[in-house]
This record gives sequence, C-alpha cells and structure tokens, in this order.
Amino acid sequence: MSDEALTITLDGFEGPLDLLLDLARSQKVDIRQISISRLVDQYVAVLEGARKVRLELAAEWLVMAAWLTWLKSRLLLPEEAEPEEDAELLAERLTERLAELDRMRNAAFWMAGQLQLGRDTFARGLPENLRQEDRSGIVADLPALLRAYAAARRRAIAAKPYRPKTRRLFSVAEALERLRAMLGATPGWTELQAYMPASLVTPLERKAALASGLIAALEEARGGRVELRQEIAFGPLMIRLTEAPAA
Amino acid sequence: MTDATFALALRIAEALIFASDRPVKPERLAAALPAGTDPMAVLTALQAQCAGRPVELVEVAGGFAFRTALDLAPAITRVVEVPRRLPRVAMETLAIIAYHQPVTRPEIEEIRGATLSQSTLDALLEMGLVTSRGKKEVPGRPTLWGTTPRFLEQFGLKSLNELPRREELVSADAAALPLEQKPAAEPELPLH
Amino acid sequence: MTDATFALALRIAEALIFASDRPVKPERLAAALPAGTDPMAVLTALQAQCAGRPVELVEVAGGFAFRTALDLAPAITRVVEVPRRLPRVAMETLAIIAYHQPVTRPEIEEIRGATLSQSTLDALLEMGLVTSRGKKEVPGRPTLWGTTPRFLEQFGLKSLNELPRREELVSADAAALPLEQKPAAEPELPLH
Repeated sequence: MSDEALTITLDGFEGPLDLLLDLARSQKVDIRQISISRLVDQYVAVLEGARKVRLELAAEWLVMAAWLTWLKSRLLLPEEAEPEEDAELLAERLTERLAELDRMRNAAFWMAGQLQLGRDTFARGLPENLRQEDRSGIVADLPALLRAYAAARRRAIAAKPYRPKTRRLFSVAEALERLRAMLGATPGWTELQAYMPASLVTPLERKAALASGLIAALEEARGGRVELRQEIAFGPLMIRLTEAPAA
Repeated sequence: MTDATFALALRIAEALIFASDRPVKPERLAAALPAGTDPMAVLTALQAQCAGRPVELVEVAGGFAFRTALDLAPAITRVVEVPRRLPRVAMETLAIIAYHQPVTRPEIEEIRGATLSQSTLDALLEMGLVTSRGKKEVPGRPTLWGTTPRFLEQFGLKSLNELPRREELVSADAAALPLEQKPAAEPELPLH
Repeated sequence: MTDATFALALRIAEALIFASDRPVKPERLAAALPAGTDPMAVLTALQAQCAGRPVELVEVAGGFAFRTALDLAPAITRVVEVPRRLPRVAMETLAIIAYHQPVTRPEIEEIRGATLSQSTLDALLEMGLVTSRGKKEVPGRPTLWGTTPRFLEQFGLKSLNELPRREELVSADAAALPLEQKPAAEPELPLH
C-alpha cells in the first residue's frame, strides 16, 4: 500500500471498520489470508496520520487498534494455548462483517443509481383532499355517559360545603315561652309532654325537648305560677296552673 | 418558434404544473420553458388541450393548477365519518336527564351543581337525544325533560333498565346527602 | 361492460390517481369505479393511454401513481425546489435498514462499524423514509427501525422484493474483495 493510496482513502473514512474494510480491500485478499501484522502496521500508520486530522475518529480507531493487536497476538500464539475462542473464528467473523458492510455499500450505490423521486421524476405537488368528512354522527359510548354522570355528581357533591346537620333542639327559653302561652288555655292537670311541639320527630329531639320543658316547668313552679305532680318514678309529669288564691 | 419547440413547452408546462406544490405563475413557468416561449400562450393552449379531460387546468389565486373535473368528485371522494364528541357539559346533562327523567332544568342544575346553558339543551334536542315530557305542575310550570328512543339507540341500550344503578356509579355515602335533598316530587325512574 | 362505462372508469381512475398524494392501490380504485369494473384492466388501459405523455402512470409502492416523464426533469428542477441529496452515511444507513429491517441502532452501528449520528437518523425520519417498528425485547428495549412506503416511492420500487438480492451485492469475487472497479469512498458513482 502506497502513501498516496492512504491519503486518498482517508477522505471517506468514518470509523474503524470502514478503515479496516479499505485496508483489507487494498490487500486484495481475504482477511483470513492477509498478514494481520502488516494490516496492523498500516492501520497504525493511518491512525498516526488521522490524529492530525480528526481527533474523534482517532479515538474510535483506537478501539479497533486494540482489537487488532489482540487478534494478532491470538494468531501468533500456539494452537493448544487457545482455550476459548480461536482467532480463526474471530477473523472469519470479522471477514463476514466486512463483507456485509461491502454488500450494504453496494446496496447504497444501487439505490443512489435508481430513478429517484424529486430528482429524476416528480409526483403531484398539490394533491387534492379526497376525504369528505361527515360530522353528523356523535361519539357517544355508554362508558362515557356513565363516567359523565359519576363525574357530574361527584363534582356537585364536592362543591357543596360541609354543613353538619342542624339538630332541632328545643331551648329552655323556647320551652318557657311555649309553656306560658299554652298553660292558660287548658284547665286542670295536663301531661307536660303535651306541651312539646309536635314537629319533633326523632326520639333524641323529643327527649331533649322534654328536658327543656321540665326545666321551664320547674322554673315556673319556683315562681309559684304552676304546680307539678309525678305519681311514680319515671311516670308522666303532670302540670297545671296554680289555682289562683281567693283574694 | 417551431411547432416542436411549442410542443416541448406544452409538455414542460404540464409536468411542471403537475409537480409544483403551489399554483404556477406565468413568470415562474417562463423560467422552465425554452427561451423565448410566451408562457401565456402555452398556458392557453394547455388549458384548451385539457378541456373535458378528467383533470383540467384552472386559474386560481396565484397562478395555474390542475384540478380534477367537478363531475368526478362524487366518484373519487371518500366520505369519512368523523363523529363529534359531545362536550363534557352536554354529556353530563344527558346522563343526568337519563338517570333522573323526567327532570326540569332547575333540577338538572341542582344535580350538576352548575347552571345549564340553553345552548347545551338545544344541542341535545337537535341531536334528538332528549325531548320534552310535559310540564311540571309547580309554579312556573317548567318543562320536564327525558331521553328519546334515539338515545337508547345511540348508546346501544335495549331499555333504560340496562343503565347501571346510579348507586353503583356514585358511592352511596357521597350521593345520599344531595340526592335526599332533592325535591320530594322527584318521580322515580323505572330504573331499578 | 359497455364502452361508455369503461370510458367513465378510465376518467375516474385518472382523476383519483391524479388527485391522490400517495400511490393508489387497485382495491381503493375498485371502490371508486362502477360496480363490476376490473381495476387492473382500467389501470392497464390508463397506463397505455398515458404512455409518452408528460405525466405517466407508474406502478410503485404497491399502487399506481402519476410521475413526470424522465426527460422533463431538467426543466422542472429549474423551477421546482429539489430536496437535498442524502449524504453517503445516510444512504448506507438507509440500505442497512432496508436490508436488515427491523433493525436497532446498535445493530446498524455494528454493521457499519461506526457510531450512527442522531442527525443522520433524523434526516431519514424527516424525509419519511424510515419509521419505528416497535421495540426489541432485549435489555434497554432499543427501537426497531424499518423502511416506509415512502421509501419505495423514493426509489421507484414496487415492493421491497425489488431490491437486489444480497448475493447480487457482493463485489465481484467474495473471497478477495477487489478494489479496482469501485473506490469505496465514491458515493456518486452509479453501480455497474
């Protein structure tokens, strides 16, 4: 290989296998038959030249240099000292890789030689729209409907501020007022319970109202306006207006 | 100008207008034609030559372009159904009407927790998915809304009974409170 | 089939293929033709009718498309923008993808013996010549690349089967890689 040939082939070089392919080609022999040492020598020579050209290429090639050196050492070693992969096999594999790269390059050449669209022939530059959209239908599947319902409900619920349920409690003041208003109308003994508002439905509300009513009744009894009576423990509480003392 | 040159100019014009990605102006065409050819003369001749062919030369904004003949449009256009997606509001409204029908607009608003625009209701009406079901006998006599057979068809339902129960969609505890607060007059759907 | 029906079929075929931005498959054409018309018969007749015209009917990428006649390219390229040529690296990468598809980037790099720059892959993607074809189920799940129908169109191929067989791509004698006929670093040279 002449120095001149090296300079020429440098132009298209991109990577180590590229280089090796060209080195192998310039030897005009199968890599299995060429002198690996000569190949390496040439490779190193190119590498030295290339270092002046492109640093990143030199870095890539260094990997291949190491590989080649190893391959060469393998070939030099005696056969029996070869426990794992033999160099012949590796060389064969490399040859196959180079051959494939060669084929792919030829394929690229073939493709470049084909009549190409946009260079040798042209397609319609302004294609027409052949699609006519019919937008009358709607996308409406059941899952979407159900999701929409659930989403709307959840959102509405989440939007409502939390308010604890207000308990309708009958206050003592209310009980007192009610008792005073109603007592005059009914003569004689009446069950205290009867003065409680009928609107109270839950047992809790009733009990609370009864307690308020009792306190109100006791208050009135203390003032002497009413009398209270209970026959037995937990029996009905009876109430009546104090009979007006004869003046 | 020889006949052969003019014939070549015609060929070039046809190929160039075909390949160009925008209408070709006479000045632009002139650059491709043999020197000294009048582009307008070529275009006029080409237009005459293409008359009646499936592809005609037409003058459009900015120059000349080929267009397929109008009478062939029905044969070559492919109608593609592009169904519209219902907007979220419309879908939710439709779902509420489906589940609570017959239901008034104020009731829908209460259930959704948002006001309902007339346009949304109009869109559902126009698509034939909902219809009026009389008036509710309360002050103001608001219209009651319900779904149509078209609704069942659209969602592939045999009947409204095929809709999942609403308790299955909204967890009971979350749903209980606002649903119970609904006006007592709410008619029960034959859903369950 | 009457002559009038066939004439109409020819008109429809010409308009449809002319208007399309992609090659039209016979099945697609059949759907547009009068019932019972053989699309291949129509295509053959149309091809004959267009022979010698500035815009010819060619079979490419599994369908039929109109293309400008080769002799008119020089005139057209004076006016129509010509896409830039693919650099050698891109062409080799494209060839490897075409022959080894679906293929991962590391596999391409292995064959070329050099790293593949993203810009090269981007250029091929941008031109619509290659596309991803899923992931390879190996560690790292690298993307698999393959060629597109646009690739076939670019090189005027009916299908990938029209690529030369790999045995045909071997430079002369396989054992002895000779260099005389073809310098490796000359991308512009047409093959053979």
